[in-house]
Order: sequence, then structure tokens, then C-alpha cells
Amino acid sequence: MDADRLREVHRLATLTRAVDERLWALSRQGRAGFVLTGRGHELAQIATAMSLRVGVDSAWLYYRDLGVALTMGVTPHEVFLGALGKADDPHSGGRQLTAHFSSRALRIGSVSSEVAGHLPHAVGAAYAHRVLGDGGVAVCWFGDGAASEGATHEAMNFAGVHRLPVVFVCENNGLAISVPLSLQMAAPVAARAAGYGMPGLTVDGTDVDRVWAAASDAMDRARAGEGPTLLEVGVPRMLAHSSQDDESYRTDEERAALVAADPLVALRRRLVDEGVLSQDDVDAEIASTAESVRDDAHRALDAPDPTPDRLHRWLYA
Amino acid sequence: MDADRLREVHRLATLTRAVDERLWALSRQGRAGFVLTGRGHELAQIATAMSLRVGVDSAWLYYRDLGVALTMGVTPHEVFLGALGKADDPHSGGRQLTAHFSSRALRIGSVSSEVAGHLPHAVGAAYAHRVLGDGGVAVCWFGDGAASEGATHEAMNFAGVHRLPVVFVCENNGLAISVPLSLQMAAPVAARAAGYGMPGLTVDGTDVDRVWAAASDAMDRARAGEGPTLLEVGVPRMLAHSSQDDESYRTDEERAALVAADPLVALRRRLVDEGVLSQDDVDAEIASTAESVRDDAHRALDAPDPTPDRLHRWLYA
Amino acid sequence: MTDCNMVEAIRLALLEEMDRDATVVLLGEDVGRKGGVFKASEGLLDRFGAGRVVDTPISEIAIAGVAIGAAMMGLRPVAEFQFADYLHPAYDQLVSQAATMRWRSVGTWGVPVVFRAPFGAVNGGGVYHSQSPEAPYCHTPGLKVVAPSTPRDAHGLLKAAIRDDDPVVFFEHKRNYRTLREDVGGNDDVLRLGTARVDRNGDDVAVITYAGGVHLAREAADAVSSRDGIGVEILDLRTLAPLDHEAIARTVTKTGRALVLHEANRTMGVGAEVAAFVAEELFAELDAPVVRVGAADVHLTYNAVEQAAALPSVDGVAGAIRRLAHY
Amino acid sequence: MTDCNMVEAIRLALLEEMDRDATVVLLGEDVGRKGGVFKASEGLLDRFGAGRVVDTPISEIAIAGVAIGAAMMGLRPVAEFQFADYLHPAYDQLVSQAATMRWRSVGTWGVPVVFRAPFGAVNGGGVYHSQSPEAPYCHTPGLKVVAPSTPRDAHGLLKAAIRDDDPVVFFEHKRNYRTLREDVGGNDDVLRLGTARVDRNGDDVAVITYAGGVHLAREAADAVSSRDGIGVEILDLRTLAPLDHEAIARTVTKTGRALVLHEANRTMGVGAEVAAFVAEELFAELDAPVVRVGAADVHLTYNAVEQAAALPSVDGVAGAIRRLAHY
Ligand SMILES: Cc1ncc(C[n+]2csc(CCOP(=O)(O)OP(=O)(O)O)c2C)c(N)n1
Ligand SMILES: Cc1ncc(C[n+]2csc(CCOP(=O)(O)OP(=O)(O)O)c2C)c(N)n1
Ligand SMILES: [Mg+2]
Ligand SMILES: [Mg+2]
Repeated sequence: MDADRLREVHRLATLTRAVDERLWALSRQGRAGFVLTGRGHELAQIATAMSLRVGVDSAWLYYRDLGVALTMGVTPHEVFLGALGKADDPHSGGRQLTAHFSSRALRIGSVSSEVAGHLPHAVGAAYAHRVLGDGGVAVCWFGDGAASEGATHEAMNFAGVHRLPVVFVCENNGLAISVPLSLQMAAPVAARAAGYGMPGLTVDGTDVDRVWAAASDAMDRARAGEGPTLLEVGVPRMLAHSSQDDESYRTDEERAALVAADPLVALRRRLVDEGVLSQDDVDAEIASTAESVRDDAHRALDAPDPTPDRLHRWLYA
Repeated sequence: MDADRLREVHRLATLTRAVDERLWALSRQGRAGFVLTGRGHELAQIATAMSLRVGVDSAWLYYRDLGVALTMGVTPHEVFLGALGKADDPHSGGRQLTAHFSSRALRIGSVSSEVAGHLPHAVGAAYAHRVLGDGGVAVCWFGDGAASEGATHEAMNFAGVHRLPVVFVCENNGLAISVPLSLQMAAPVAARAAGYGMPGLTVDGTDVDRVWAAASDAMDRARAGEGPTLLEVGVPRMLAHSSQDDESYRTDEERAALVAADPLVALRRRLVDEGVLSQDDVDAEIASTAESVRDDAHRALDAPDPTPDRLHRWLYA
Repeated sequence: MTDCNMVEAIRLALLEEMDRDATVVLLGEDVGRKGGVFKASEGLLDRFGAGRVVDTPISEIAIAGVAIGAAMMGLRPVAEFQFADYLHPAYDQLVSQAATMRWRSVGTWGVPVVFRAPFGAVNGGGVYHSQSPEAPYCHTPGLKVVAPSTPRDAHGLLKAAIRDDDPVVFFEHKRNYRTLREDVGGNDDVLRLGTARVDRNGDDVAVITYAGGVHLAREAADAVSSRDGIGVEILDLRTLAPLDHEAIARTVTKTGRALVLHEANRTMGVGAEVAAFVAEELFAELDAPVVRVGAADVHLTYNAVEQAAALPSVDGVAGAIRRLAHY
Repeated sequence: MTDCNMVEAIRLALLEEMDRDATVVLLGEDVGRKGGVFKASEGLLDRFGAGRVVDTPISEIAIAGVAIGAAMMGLRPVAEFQFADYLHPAYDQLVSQAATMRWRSVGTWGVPVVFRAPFGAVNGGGVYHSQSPEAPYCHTPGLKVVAPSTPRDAHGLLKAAIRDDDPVVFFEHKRNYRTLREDVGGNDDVLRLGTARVDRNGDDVAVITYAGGVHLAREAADAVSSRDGIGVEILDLRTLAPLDHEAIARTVTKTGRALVLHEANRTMGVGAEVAAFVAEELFAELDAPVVRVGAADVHLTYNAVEQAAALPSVDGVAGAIRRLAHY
């Protein structure tokens, strides 16, 4: 990645982190009901999302993909409107949990809380991109836990058979809530790819350059009609699964080690070392982001709640 | 395989073929309603079934596994009772289609018409074999078409994670009714195994020695606690999918070529060549089998139909 | 004017809609080279090509889910489930995904998919080729459910379903595929979803039914009218969700006696909803209790004896009509 | 005597049955190390080991299907679905496999599995953590369906379900997990499946309900009895399949006025079956139409406003009781 891109990654990661922190604060205050964020996943999310063309390619996110959404152009204010269940949330009108995005302009399919439910949709979108000739590639993010679902298999197999333009990004954080990888699968997720006739790669998800390169290659392959790719990125899950999770299955030491190894902190260290940003740049970015995000949250707190009269709205066309 | 085993394979294959032919005759006469048989699959079915210990290992068949059932000890008479929907059919009492076996004594789980529905059961049985310490191995047969189902993925993944004693046998005949392999998958079925951390092999399913060796190895691994194996056997589907299939998607030439390459005929040629059997032995076996099978069918035709009073029976314990 | 049996009517509707609208695509097991196990898509692969007629792997989750995703991106897929029994593996995609999509995205994403599902008992089908699984889809807000009984309705309703912007589960009774021929009209004969049809007028007893039940009702009505002089009105619901409550109210108000009939097993079938609606909203109109007739609460068999014993019969329906008439 | 809330009662039942019978095993997502997301299996991994308490991958087909196969080979698995909403991916295994197994093998193979499913609306759960999907399982011959409302019933019915030789789908309302404590009895307090319980006696109006509905009914009954002097009888169905028709008949015969209440959406819910049964079999006993109250036919939301508007409320139920009493 060149310096401009790296600065952009830093800006987006700082933004994602600020929104993430604010969401947890809102949850602790009892204002946001159910919060899930991707702390530790951000760099992988941002680097993969930067490889797609917003509005042309379609994006199929899962609930942890705050970083993908902010990279694609979802605003923090929208995120807060959703987290607070507000009527003006353009993604679900407060009907769905935090970070359940949906946007026609950005071509983000509606996120569902259901693990792996969206993988077949991404493949269907890729099929539509081909039939309609709209040049789109479908990019689909999901967790290691989702890899065990039947839906994932059927989706990948279908994509492989038809060599569809789809990129599968597995954010492998080693946990499905409390269940460790060893109880989820007996081989890396990427090892599945061969069975679907597609390339499978495992990449360190805290290494933005490698993620970016791998994602860009996969997008190029898809655009060139060479079919799907399965990209597995290894990432840490720095926090509890969600605001409802007591994390009883991890020790304090394990959690402290994750915080100490925060990929965003490591990125900042590197960017300063390499002279891409000065420490002052970094500090200023953090400060100004915190302020704007605080504003965004405040405005959202004041926004109106939904009204019961819309109960039946949008059930049918 | 030694000569005794080869003679046993021949006996069973001749029996399976005779029952198969009689079933189609009953179907043409309008007496059996829905007939599916495994013509072309027999040798693979018999050689795999011979590797299990009847009554110890559990067997999870699909509808095409007539050869497996006869090898395990299901009688032709029972097959006909089922095909004719008779009350005395011990497998389903005439409730299920032809060759939908079920036997506690033989540890054959109930076959369902549903593709891949039984794979998770086989894995559950393997789990029970381990918990109960009954020494059993679960052996599970299915078609190439079944490999695309989500149930298959979830079952294999679960087996891989827990290194369960289960042998998966995929009878790949290149067709799911009319859908050719190229529209079903982009890689061999056995290529999936790596993704589940188990060995995967592709073997010519008309070569009894190789199938027997591969199946025996897989059984040994399972018994030794080394986990599951995926064994893919390539076989021809010599007939239509079922008695309801017009086979409009295959040409007469394709079908003629399949008949010409009949693996049972080839086996006989080889056994005579190698002196394992004389041509007279073969002819005698065919003739006596035809006669006994005809008898079995006749007795079944005379058996009583179910009566309506048992309508609610066996719905609950 | 085209004379068709029901499966031909369905094929014609598919063909006309695919001709009319290049975004209509077809996917399912054996729909291409074989033209469908019931031949509902015969010749369509040749006509429209492998881009628009897709022989899928045996993977019902993908069939449903790919159709949903493709619909969101601008296609209007018709997804064929080879037998309605095989909707089950895709249940989640229908009830938790297709049904919620527009609602949960506050109108952003629609799912104009038709899930076609041949259903109902035929001889020798057994428990995996005989089921009538329509009830749970009628319980699912966001889905529409259609079950025609005649070639003309099948044609006009399938066209309507394809043009509809919401997900429609379309049940076709296999036993009716080739039993009856009629003029199905032309390209513009698109019916309206959500409207029942009075199949036969009568003053004494209303039989409210759909799909295979309509034909059973006709036979039973013939029997009781000739032998007992009872005038039976048959209401063919055609769309099961949303129900045409006005039409139900009209026929019950007219007759004061109602029988709800379907082939699905009785407990918790669509008949329960219709009967409950009638009992609650039309209590004062009823001269007799609303009666339900459905299959016994068992599974269907390969052998003909048990299957016949489980299914509603002409005699059984006629008997129930008589008892209602003389209540 | 053990004082428990409902989730503790469930854990106790699991523990007691696993202690009693080494073939009882537990599997599901997060049931081991985490003790279940609702803590229903807390400590059981330590006590019984990883052989009998299995943290599964996220694969509901396997959870159900592995349980079925294991049951056929001699275990008595309890399969936990983290939320009832996630029964859907396993729907086929429940309705086409578990439900048909004994029947299709003429008694050879039984499936003694309990499919546990926390269901119902809680605050902020949204459409994937709030569903009440019990209806279709009640439509499926071969399954039993249980939905307790109190700690004592949960304990005694779960034990019964585990000991039952047939597949049981066991719905636990999440909102009731920690709201009420009571003595749940001891190891031998095993209840009988298929029996309803009169939760409260009354002469004027019967409320027939289950699970969360019982608590709503109690509040509504309090309101109408103190303010309007209406005597409400509450019948807690407890088992939804098979229904306890005798108990329903008793309460309807006694009161002549019946309201069926549940949290599932109204159309095609269990209420339809109960209402249809009452309307058909107890027509002569009714002084008023049988009324159904259920959620609106929409999905449930994360935001509290729409959720509250969709769900049945105390006021709504009380109003319906009053209208019935004065019909
Ligand atoms: C079909 C389904 N089953 C179960 C759940 C409950 N659940 C929610 S998140 C989760 C873990 C997901 O793990 P993973 O896919 O690795 O994503 P992560 O949260 O680790 O990013 C589970 C089991 C669900 N949402 N959907
Ligand atoms: C879940 C499910 N979907 C669809 C079908 C309809 N069907 C019956 S057999 C079959 C083809 C099976 O192909 P394969 O698994 O390769 O077995 P083969 O018949 O070739 O031996 C199909 C699609 C089914 N039985 N079950
Ligand atoms: Mg994870
Ligand atoms: Mg095949």
C-alpha cells in the first residue's frame, strides 16, 4: 500500500475504533441494547472493503463489519441511529440490532443476525451481476463460525460450479462466541477452497498490505471472469462477543494480551516509524475523530423513536 | 481379494442383479410403484459392505444401495415385500419406497428418500459408538448429488472435528438425476476431505480389489480411533434414475455404451480368465439365483397388503 | 386461447414471462436438460440458454438463497423445488430471510422470487414425495402463498406471482398436473393474488378449500346434490396468504354452514385458521359448527391402502356435508 | 425441595437426568465452556466431561441430525438450539427425519431426542432472537411439543421429555427464565406430557394459553377481576402437541367463553387450532365466539416501540376478556 492509502486506512481505523468505543459506552449506559463490534478486525475489514468499488460491487456484511461499512461510506451518525433503535436509521429504521446495515446506494445487502444466512445471497448477487452484465463483484464477509453452516457450503459450491464473481472473506478470530477453532473445524477454512475449485488463501488479518494485496487479487480475478476466491484473514477478537456476553470462557490474562497486541496500535507505531504519519498527526486524528463521533452520537440520541403506526409498513411492497 | 472373497462378491453381485432385474419387471407390470436400483454400482456396494461387521458397525444407506443391503443379509424376499408395499415388509411395512431398508438386527438405519438427510445420522451414530464404547463404526453411503447438500458438509465437519469412527462412501455416478457432475461441483468429491481434516480417496468403483482395500483401510482407521475417511468410488449408472425417469437427457448411444461396459460382465470375464470360477459355475449361479429370486418375488406378490386399522401405529412409542 | 393441462399452463406462464421480461430466470434441480421432473420447464433451456435456466446442484439452501440474492440485485427468479417436501432444507431462507428482507431493510430490498413447489399426494410417493407443507408459510408475515386448482388459475396466478414484488410460495398439486384441460387465456390474463374464486354456487353448505381439495369437493358436491339435493357452494381460496376474508364471509353468510377442506393433515392446517376466523368473526351467521376435514395426523405411505385411509375421501367429505346440512 | 427460577430449573433437570442416566448427553452451540448463552448448562461440562457435553460448531443441521443418529444408537441426546429462531436451518431434520423415523421404520428406530429452544420476545432481540416458531412443529405428526410457563413445570416436563421415547421440541420462553422462583420439587417430580394445568380457577371467561402467555393472562385476570369482577380461568396448555382436548373442553364447558392467547403472531398460530377445535367440538357450549389474541402479523423489532405495539399486551388481553364477558 502506498502512503496515501495507508493514511486512509489509519483514518478509517481510527474512525471505526471511535465509533466502536462510543457504542460500548452507550451500551453500558443502557442506551444501546445489543452491541457487537469488530475491535481487532478493523484493519482486515478496511483493507478488504477498500478493494471494492462502492455502488458497483455488492457487499454482503455480517454483524461485526462496522469497519467495512464505515469504509464504504456509512456514516457514524447512521450507526448510532441504528444502535439506538431510531426511526431515522436508514438501514433498518431501528428494527435490527446494531451494525445491521442495508443500503441500496452503497449496494450493501441487508445484514441479518443469522450466521451464514447471507452467503447464498452474495452468490445470488454474483449470478445477477453476470446475467445483468453490470460489472459487479459480490464481496461477502463472515466469521469462522459461519464456515460450519450448511448454507456456506452450498453457497461456495454454487459459486465454484458457475465460476461466479464473488470474493469470500472469512474473518477468523478463532472463536464462535465461546467455541474455539479446535471444536469448530479440523483444518483451516481456506483448505475448503480446493473442494470448490477455487483458490483459498490464509493471510494475517492485521497486516494491511497483505490483506489489501490478497483482496485486490481476488477482486481482479472475479472481474476477469476467473471465478470466486476464498480469503481467510486471521484476526483477534479483542472484546466480548457482544454486550450480552460475560466472556467467562476467557481469562483476564488472555484479554490483556489481546489488548496489548492491538493491531491498530501496532499500525500507528509502524506508520510513525516509517514516517507516513507523525505522532502529532496521529494524536490529532484521534482527537478530532473522537469529537466528531461524540457529536454524531449526541445527535442520534435526540432523534425520534419509531411510532407504532408504522407497525405493518414495509412488510409487503 | 482372495478367491473365496471374489466368489462371494460374484455371488452377491449376481443376486443383486437378479433382484434388480426382477424389480424393474415388477415396475413395468405396474406392480411395484417406484423402483430405483444400483445397476452398475453393485461391485462397489458389495466390496464396501463386506468390510463392515454386521450387527456391530452401523450402516447408513441411501435408496440405491440394494447391493449393500443384500450383502449385509437383507433377503430378496424382504426387498420384494417392500417394493410391493406389503404389510410384512420388515423394513417399512410397505410405507416407504423400494429399497428403503431399516433393520435393528443388522444395524441398518432407516433409509429416507431425502438426499443427504442421513449423513448427520451416521455421524451421530459414530458419536454414540464412541460414547457407548460399543466398538461400532458407522458406514455411510450416498451419491455425488448428496455431496452438494448443506447436511453433508455439516456432518463431515462434525466428524472431522471429533475424529469420529465413520466411513463416508460416495458412489459417484456422475449424475444427480439429469444434472452432470460439471454442474454439481468444480472439484472431485474427495477433494473436500482436506477441508475436514480427513483423508479423501477416489477409487474406481468397478475395481473390487481396490474398493475393498480402500474400504478396509478406512474401517481400520476408524476402529483404531484415527477418525473418518471419505472414499469416493466412481461407478456407472447403467439405468434411468428411477422407474419414473424418461432419461431424455441421455442418448441411446450413451446408454448402450454403459451396458457394454457392465462391470459385472467384466468381473465375470476376469474371474473365468483367472480361474476363480468356470464359465459353468457362473452360468449355474446365474440360473439358480434367477430361480430363487423369482420364487421370492412370487411369494411376495401373494403376501397381504397393509390394513387401514394400523394407520396410526408406530407414530409414537 | 390455449388449451392446457395444469403443468402445461405452468410451463406456458414461465415461457411467456421469460419472453416478456429478460430478468426472469429459472433455477432448480433438473429444470434444464431434463425440463423438470414434471416437465414444467421443458424446452426452456434451449429457448433461453443456460444463463437463464440453471440446473442446480442438490442444494435447496442455495436454490432459495441464490434466488433471494439475485432478486435483490434485479432479477426475478423462479426457484423450483423438485418436491414441496424439499422446501424443508431451505425453510430458514424462506421464513427468516425472504420473508423479512423488505421489512427489516425498511423497504430498501425486495425479494421478488417465486418458490415453486409441487405438493400433495400421488400414488406411491411415500413420505418424501407427498407432503402438503403449506401451513407454516401461511404463518409467516412477509410471504404470500398461492395454491391453484385449475390450469387457468395456475397460469394466471403464476404470472401474477412472477410479477409480484414480494416472495411467493407457489404450491402446485401434482395430482392435478394432467387431469384436466381448459383454455388458460393469453399473455395478458394475469390474475390478482389474494382473491378467492367461487368455483360452484350453492345455498346450503359452503366448502372452503384449495388445490386438490377443490376437485374432491366437486365430486362430493355432485354426490350430495344428486342423491340428497344439498346445494354446495365451493369456494376455491387460491391464495392462502393473505386469505380473502371477504369471500369467506360472503359464502359463510350465504350458507350458514361451512366445511373447510384440505389434504394437509388436519391439526394446525390452513383449515384451522379459516375455521377460527369463521368462528370468531362470523359466529352470528353460523347455523352449525364449522367443520374441518383434512388428512389424518399421520404421514403418507408408499402403499396405497394406508395412503387412502389417511387422505380425505369423496365419501368422507360428502358425509361431512350431509351432517352439516342436517345439523 | 429446591427453589429455582426457570433457567435454574432447566439446568437442574438436565443435571438430574444426566446423573441418573449415562446415556443422556447434551449438545449445542456454547453449551460447554460457556454453559450456554442463558447458562442452562452451566457447570455441566466440568461435571460430565466433554464426551457428554459437546460444544458444537455452528451447524444446526448437524446438531439435530447428530442427535437423531445418536438417539437411534442408544443415547438420549438433549440438543440445544441457541435461539428457537435457529431451529429453522434444522427444520428438515425435525419434520422430515425425527418425526417420521419410528413411523417409517414400523417401530424399529425411535428418536428420543429433546430439541430445546429458547423462544419468545425479549427487549432488543430483533427478528432473529425473538421468534415464536412453535406452530409448524404442532402440525407435524410424530413430534411432541412442550412449552412450560413456570420453573416447576419446566423442571418436571423437561425430565419427562428426556425420558420420553419420542422426539420432543421443548420451547422455553426467555422472558420467563429469571422472573419467578418457586419450589420445583425433587428428582422424582416428573410430570406427564400431554396434560394441561388449570393455572387459576374462574367461572366467567377461560383464557387458554401457554408459556409467556400465562403470565400475561395472570396480569390481565388480576386487572379484570379487581376492576370488573370478572372471574377468569387460566388454562396453561403446557404441551402443545398433543393438545389436552379434555382439559380444553372442561374449561370451555365451565365458562362458555374462551379466549386463546399466545405470543406467536396470530394467523395460523396454535390459537387457530384451539379455536377451531372449540368451535367445532364445543359449539353448543359457547355463549360467545371464541376469540384469539396473538402478536400482530409482523416481525419483531430491536426498537422497543414497534415490539411493544406488535406483542399482545395486558391491556389488550384485559379488553378482550371484558368484551367476551359482556358479549
Ligand atoms: C444460524 C445461527 N445460529 C446461531 C447463531 C447464534 N450466534 C450468533 S453469533 C455466533 C457466533 C458467530 O461466530 P463467528 O461466525 O466466528 O463470528 P464472530 O462473532 O466470531 O465474528 C452464534 C453462534 C446465529 N446468530 N445464527
Ligand atoms: C433433499 C432432496 N432434494 C431433492 C431430491 C430429489 N432427488 C431424488 S434423487 C436425486 C438425485 C440424487 O443424485 P445422487 O445423490 O448423485 O444419487 P444417484 O441417484 O445418482 O445415485 C434428486 C435430486 C431429494 N430426494 N432430496
Ligand atoms: Mg469467530
Ligand atoms: Mg449420482
